[in-house]
Amino acid sequence: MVSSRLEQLYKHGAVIALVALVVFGALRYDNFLSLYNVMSVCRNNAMYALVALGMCFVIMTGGIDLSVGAVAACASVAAAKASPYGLVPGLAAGVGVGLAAGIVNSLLITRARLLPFIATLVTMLAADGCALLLADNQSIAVSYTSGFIDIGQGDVGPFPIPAVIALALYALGSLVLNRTSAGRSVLATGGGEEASRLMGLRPDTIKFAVYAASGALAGLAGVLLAAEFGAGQPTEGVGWELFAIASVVIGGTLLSGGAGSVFATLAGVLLMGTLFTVLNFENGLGVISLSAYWQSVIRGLMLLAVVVLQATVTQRRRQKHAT
Amino acid sequence: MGVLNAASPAADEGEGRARRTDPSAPDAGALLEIRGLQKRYAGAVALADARLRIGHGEVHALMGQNGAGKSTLIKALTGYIERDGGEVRFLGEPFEVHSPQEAQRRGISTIYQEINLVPLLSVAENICLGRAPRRRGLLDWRAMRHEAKALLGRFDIDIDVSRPLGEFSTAVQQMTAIARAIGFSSKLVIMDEPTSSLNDSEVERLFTVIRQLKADGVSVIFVSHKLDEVYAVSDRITIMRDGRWVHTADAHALGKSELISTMLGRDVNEAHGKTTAFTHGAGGHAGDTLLRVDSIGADGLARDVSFELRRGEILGMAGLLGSGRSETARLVFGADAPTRGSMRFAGEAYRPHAVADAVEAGMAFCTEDRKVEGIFPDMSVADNITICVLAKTGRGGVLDEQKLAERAQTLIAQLGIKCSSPAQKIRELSGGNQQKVLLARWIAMQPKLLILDEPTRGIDIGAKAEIQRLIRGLVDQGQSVLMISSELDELLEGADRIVVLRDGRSVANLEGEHISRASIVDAMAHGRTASVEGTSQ
Amino acid sequence: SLPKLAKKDKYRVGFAQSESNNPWRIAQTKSMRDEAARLGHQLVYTDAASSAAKQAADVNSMIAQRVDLIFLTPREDKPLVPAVLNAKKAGIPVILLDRDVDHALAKPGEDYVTFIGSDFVDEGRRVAQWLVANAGKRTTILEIEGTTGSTPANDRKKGFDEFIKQHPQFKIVASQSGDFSRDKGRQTAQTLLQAHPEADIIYTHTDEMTLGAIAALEASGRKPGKDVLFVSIDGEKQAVQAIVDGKLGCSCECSPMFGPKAFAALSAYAAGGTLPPFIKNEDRFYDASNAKEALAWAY
Amino acid sequence: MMKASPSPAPTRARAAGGLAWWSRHGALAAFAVLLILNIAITPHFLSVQTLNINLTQVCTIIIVAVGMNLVIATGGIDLSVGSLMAISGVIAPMIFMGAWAGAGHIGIAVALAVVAAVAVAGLLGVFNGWLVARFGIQPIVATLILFIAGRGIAQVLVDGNLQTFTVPEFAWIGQGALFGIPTQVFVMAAMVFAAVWTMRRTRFGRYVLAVGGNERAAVMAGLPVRRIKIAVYAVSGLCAGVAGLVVIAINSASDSNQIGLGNELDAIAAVAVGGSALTGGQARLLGTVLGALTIQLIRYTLLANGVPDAAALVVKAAVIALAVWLQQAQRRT
Ligand SMILES: Nc1ncnc2c1ncn2[C@@H]1O[C@H](COP(=O)(O)OP(=O)(O)OP(=O)(O)O)[C@@H](O)[C@H]1O
Ligand SMILES: Nc1ncnc2c1ncn2[C@@H]1O[C@H](COP(=O)(O)OP(=O)(O)OP(=O)(O)O)[C@@H](O)[C@H]1O
Ligand SMILES: [Mg+2]
Ligand SMILES: [Mg+2]
Repeated sequence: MVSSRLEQLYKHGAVIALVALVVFGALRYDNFLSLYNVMSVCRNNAMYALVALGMCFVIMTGGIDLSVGAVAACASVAAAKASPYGLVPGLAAGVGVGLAAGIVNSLLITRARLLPFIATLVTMLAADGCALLLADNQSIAVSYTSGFIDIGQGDVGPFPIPAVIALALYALGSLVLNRTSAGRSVLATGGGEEASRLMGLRPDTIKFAVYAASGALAGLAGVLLAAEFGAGQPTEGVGWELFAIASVVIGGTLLSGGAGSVFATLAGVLLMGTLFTVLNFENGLGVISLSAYWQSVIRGLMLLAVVVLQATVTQRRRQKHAT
Repeated sequence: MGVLNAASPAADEGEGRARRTDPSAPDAGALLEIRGLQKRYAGAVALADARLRIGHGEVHALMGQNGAGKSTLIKALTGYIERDGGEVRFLGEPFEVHSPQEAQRRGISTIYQEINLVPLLSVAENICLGRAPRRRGLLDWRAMRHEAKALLGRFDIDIDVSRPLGEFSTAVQQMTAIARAIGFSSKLVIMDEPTSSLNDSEVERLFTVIRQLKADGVSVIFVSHKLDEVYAVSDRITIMRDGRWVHTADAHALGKSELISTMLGRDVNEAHGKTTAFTHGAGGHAGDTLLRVDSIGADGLARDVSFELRRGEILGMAGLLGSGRSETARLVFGADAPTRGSMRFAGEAYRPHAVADAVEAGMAFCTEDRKVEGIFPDMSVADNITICVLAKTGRGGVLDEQKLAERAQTLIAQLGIKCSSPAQKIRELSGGNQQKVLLARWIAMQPKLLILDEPTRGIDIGAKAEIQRLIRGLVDQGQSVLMISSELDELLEGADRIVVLRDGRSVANLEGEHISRASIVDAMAHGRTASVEGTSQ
Repeated sequence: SLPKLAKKDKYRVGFAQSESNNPWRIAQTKSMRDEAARLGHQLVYTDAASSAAKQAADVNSMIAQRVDLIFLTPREDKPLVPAVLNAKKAGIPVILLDRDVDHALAKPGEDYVTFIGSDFVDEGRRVAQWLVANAGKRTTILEIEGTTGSTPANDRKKGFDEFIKQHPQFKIVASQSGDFSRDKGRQTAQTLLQAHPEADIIYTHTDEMTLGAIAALEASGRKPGKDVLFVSIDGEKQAVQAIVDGKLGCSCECSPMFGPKAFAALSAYAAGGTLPPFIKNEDRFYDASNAKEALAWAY
Repeated sequence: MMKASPSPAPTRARAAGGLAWWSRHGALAAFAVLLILNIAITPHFLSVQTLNINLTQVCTIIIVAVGMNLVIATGGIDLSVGSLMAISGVIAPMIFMGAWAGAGHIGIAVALAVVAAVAVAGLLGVFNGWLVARFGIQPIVATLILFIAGRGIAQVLVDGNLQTFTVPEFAWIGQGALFGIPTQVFVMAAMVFAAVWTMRRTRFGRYVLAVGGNERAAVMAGLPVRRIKIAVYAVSGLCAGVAGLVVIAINSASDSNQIGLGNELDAIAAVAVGGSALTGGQARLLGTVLGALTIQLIRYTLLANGVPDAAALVVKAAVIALAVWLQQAQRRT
């Protein structure tokens, strides 16, 4: 059946596109597949991957989290301030700040009953302000001697620690989603909140958990940001939320909630990251020199292509099983 | 349907009154006792003084007109909404829960009135979520699928339980909800109109299951507007009116007409022994062909359907669950695109690309799922009624508000819609009244052809009669109706002609004296008619 | 010790720009491109769109591409340090333009070749000096800052505020962000002027915001240069014109024309010379005395 | 994403009388409190000039929010408005300063520029609507595309360069005044009035609410759902186009990097504070105007009283949350 093949293609669309892009890069550019480049792409994208992982769960409940970027920035400042006391305090400070912000989101959404869009928009503004206040408008240097930076700059064998952390958390996320009732409840909540309440599930608890988790992951991303770049940066993190949303969507997770895949989201993140690298290498060839302006046009076009494909497939599916 | 007819109805009225019991008297042996339950909404008092007593292993029917407060009682009991007052004791202890989950934990599982499951999740998950089997802390998918299959098997349903629930028909979804509820080992199972989207044989299977539950000592509260079903399965009946308890009696001791008049609060004349209020049209006054459908079909359920519909007649469409009736209606109405066949409407070739084309041509379609495809929940009753005629009133897109208001008023009065004012939000109306609003919407359009998919689903006896009279009235004015119904009586007594679908194909077109219970059932089940040669194509 | 740069005719050099969302950055990029083209070098250009993290990633991809040398305009002084050190490890020399990195973490002449640029703190100070000398009887200052948290905003504020503090007759009555943009600058000026009508001096961190602020004052029916004295930084052409028109008091140039100096440093380094750790871009200073001639060369 | 229904779950029947009043007039109350606060603490607050400043500063947000409100009423959202403002703001000067300027009368060139710029923004709105209606793409994603690419297009058109101009005929839109009231305020008022009238008195208005209330029901009722959706995004695009022109007219400069930056969030916040549910089915346009004024007044208050930017963000967040929460408390009772 044509449509089911198309469906398969789309299910693994992000993966296929990623492989295609990598092959293209490897053939066209020298050093594209060099260990250095691959590892640095992995290291650089680890923090985006973490944010996207949280976003993926949030979106599966039918919600959205606009605050992740600002929260990560705020967490990076907190982590930097705590870094002289060592790795664990730094980690705890960053993740703690993220978790706290996530819980604020959770409370605004499940108790004050604000819509996720507004609740997290508000948290985004507040976290942005708090980051600047906490950092006194400066970037905050981390301690290079306490072992804190290893979490961002260290390696396990050839593998960058941030990438290892991200991969481990993705594996955990996939396990939770597919093999625990909490994970299935996330999908149920997204598929129909009232229905899942009537089914005796606890959508509010689930939502509380996913926003808290998203906050904590953003906090961890902030820790990596601080450790990787040696500074807590209150002004970084702008637009991360949109990057994450785009990755999740490219990974095929329905924005309306109720369905999604964790590893496809990772593929989405890597696809976006690799695209940036390819554009950089293309500029390096010297044939054309794309300005940042063209890069945003290209990113927009790629998103367009992916979602139109996605939509065509879902529409076909819907037509097939019209209720 | 054997079940329905075998049910013992009519006992003597006097006897019924003698057996009348008042649940407000304390009873130590009761499983559930509700006294003085109250619930107020901003606009209305939904429950004023609801009472109910359920014994162990009892099947208890809860009856009342649309808006009587049955669903509200159930929601307040199970913690879906907070109650304003009253006392509930379950297993002799005070029962105060704040969420359906809590109620479930304490032994009450509920199927709420509108199907409430998650369409994107698999059938298996919908059945098992919340108590899913685990191995080493992780979900055991195989055991889960197995359990779901077993539960559905009790209803003779054999489907791929790993497919998303949304891919299946309303009936399968309803069965899934029931399977989920009985899957919890509860002491009390509450079913709010579980049969409204099931056909007779499905209902029969459900009743078998209910009887099994009863044998296991589980009590069941059962809400239905269909008297035969109520008599077939329930031990006792409680009747509510305007949010109050009015009567409880043993089923076999309560006469049908007493039941009805207690429910409606007035005497009804059931003299002619009919179950519906349809009167046959003058017969033969039907005119020329309005709609001609030739072998239409699509990828889905409807595969090869042909029929003819004349001006000024009611064409009934019968068929088993999943026989493709709703899909056929959607094809005719342009909601889905047919991949084969052709249609003619009002003398012209008719090929709708969208619903708007069908509406333009003069068709209206009242769907079977009012919540999802019918109402605009946050709009007023009046706006819900007039939304389809806006294009015909006013000029250049500007509304003629006075005319619209009058129109809405008239229809509200005509259909006896129970609302505090035309400006009340439709979401605040009871299910049956919402259904009436939808009918009003389509009637307001004065379509040439009105397609009704289960038009009286979830509607109480009084209102049902009104609606059936109304439908006949339309036809008498020369409009045509295509009526899909799972209630054979409704078809038998209401339709001028009947087309029977089986497996997506029209297998019989019955007319005149060929219409009989036996011939329809035969065609539905076997694709042929026993008594006469079907005119199937 | 620093990586060496072989002597060649044509180099493949990276230029990791931090953003290009304002006229100054665009002029800087153009200057670099023009000079590279003039000398026949290949410029590998990336744009970090205002993100230090992306800029670091850009540097890493240049390292992967094995460019000969990297020009970097670090968006922030600390977060780009790891990228600079990575380049050193990979044997690629780095020259910093326009902003320096934190010397506690990376040292010129050791971790990177040199830093070519202006001193933002000094720019603020020079404007303050001019103001003290030319303010006349005016004393009440509104300050319109750049984007909160950005290095130039912090430094220009620091230089100006510290100098003004030594002259107690002056008072900064309000200091708020105008986000480096003309529109926001205008809105901030409007509001501050309304809340502090007694203010007679406005100091803004960039010319773009100054032009907005001047428009705000004019809209309220007052005369720039007469009722309120404006002082600013950047020295872009429109601002110089405003000086000529008498609307703007002074503007300290912050030249974006890095191309010639940057590539000169590259040749000198390839030739084996040791470069000073800081090559200062001499910023001109425009006021009524020289604005007319300056129109010819202002960018 | 916007579908999480405001859950009816725990209906607390007796909302305290005081709270009920506050919530019914949430935005109004917040606005009144801010006014009184300002009169008390902000120097030189009570003056016509203050009014003018606030009106001009809030103009573009209100114009954008009007279109946004219609989109939100259908259950959608439009993230692209800021980028569309940039495109419109970049195209207009290209026309009246570019090739067509010399051709004849400057007035004609300006008129052409205004029409073309707004039309392009409207067409891009149609594109958004097409993605949403034809492919059923979630509005937030569909408009994210132009949010990202749109500003890029604006920048590419002028290679990121600033365009400055001295064209009084055009600047009049942003700098002129009629009877002492800024021209742009009239533009804004006209657009608000037109939208209010449309939503109250026309078929289109009802259809918009119906589509937002229950889309599938709207389809089955034979409403032209696709066309309605395309129309609201087009309107939103047109509004953004007008707003873009107002911004560049005020500044006599067009900066592709800055025009409309972040305005989508302000507009959405204004709609939410104004009491329209983001889930669709409602369009409280006057509430939206009040919401925008409230947000503007917060900004003015903080700025005029010297609250540092960082702290201002936190306060702004808190006030928005409070105002929306109050509105929602009402909907729950
Ligand atoms: N959310 C609500 N807001 C206001 N009134 C409500 C609300 N829900 C129900 N009501 C009112 O409460 C009354 C009882 O409704 P309920 O749904 O319990 O009736 P029912 O007996 O189940 O009717 P049906 O047979 O039609 O399902 C009705 O008059 C209805 O209008
Ligand atoms: N007993 C059953 N076992 C498995 N699948 C069933 C069963 N009954 C129905 N189905 C499924 O239900 C769907 C029927 O859809 P449809 O709504 O078109 O039928 P219908 O004739 O309109 O019936 P109704 O509207 O009364 O539910 C099909 O997908 C069919 O596979
Ligand atoms: Mg009910
Ligand atoms: Mg059906």
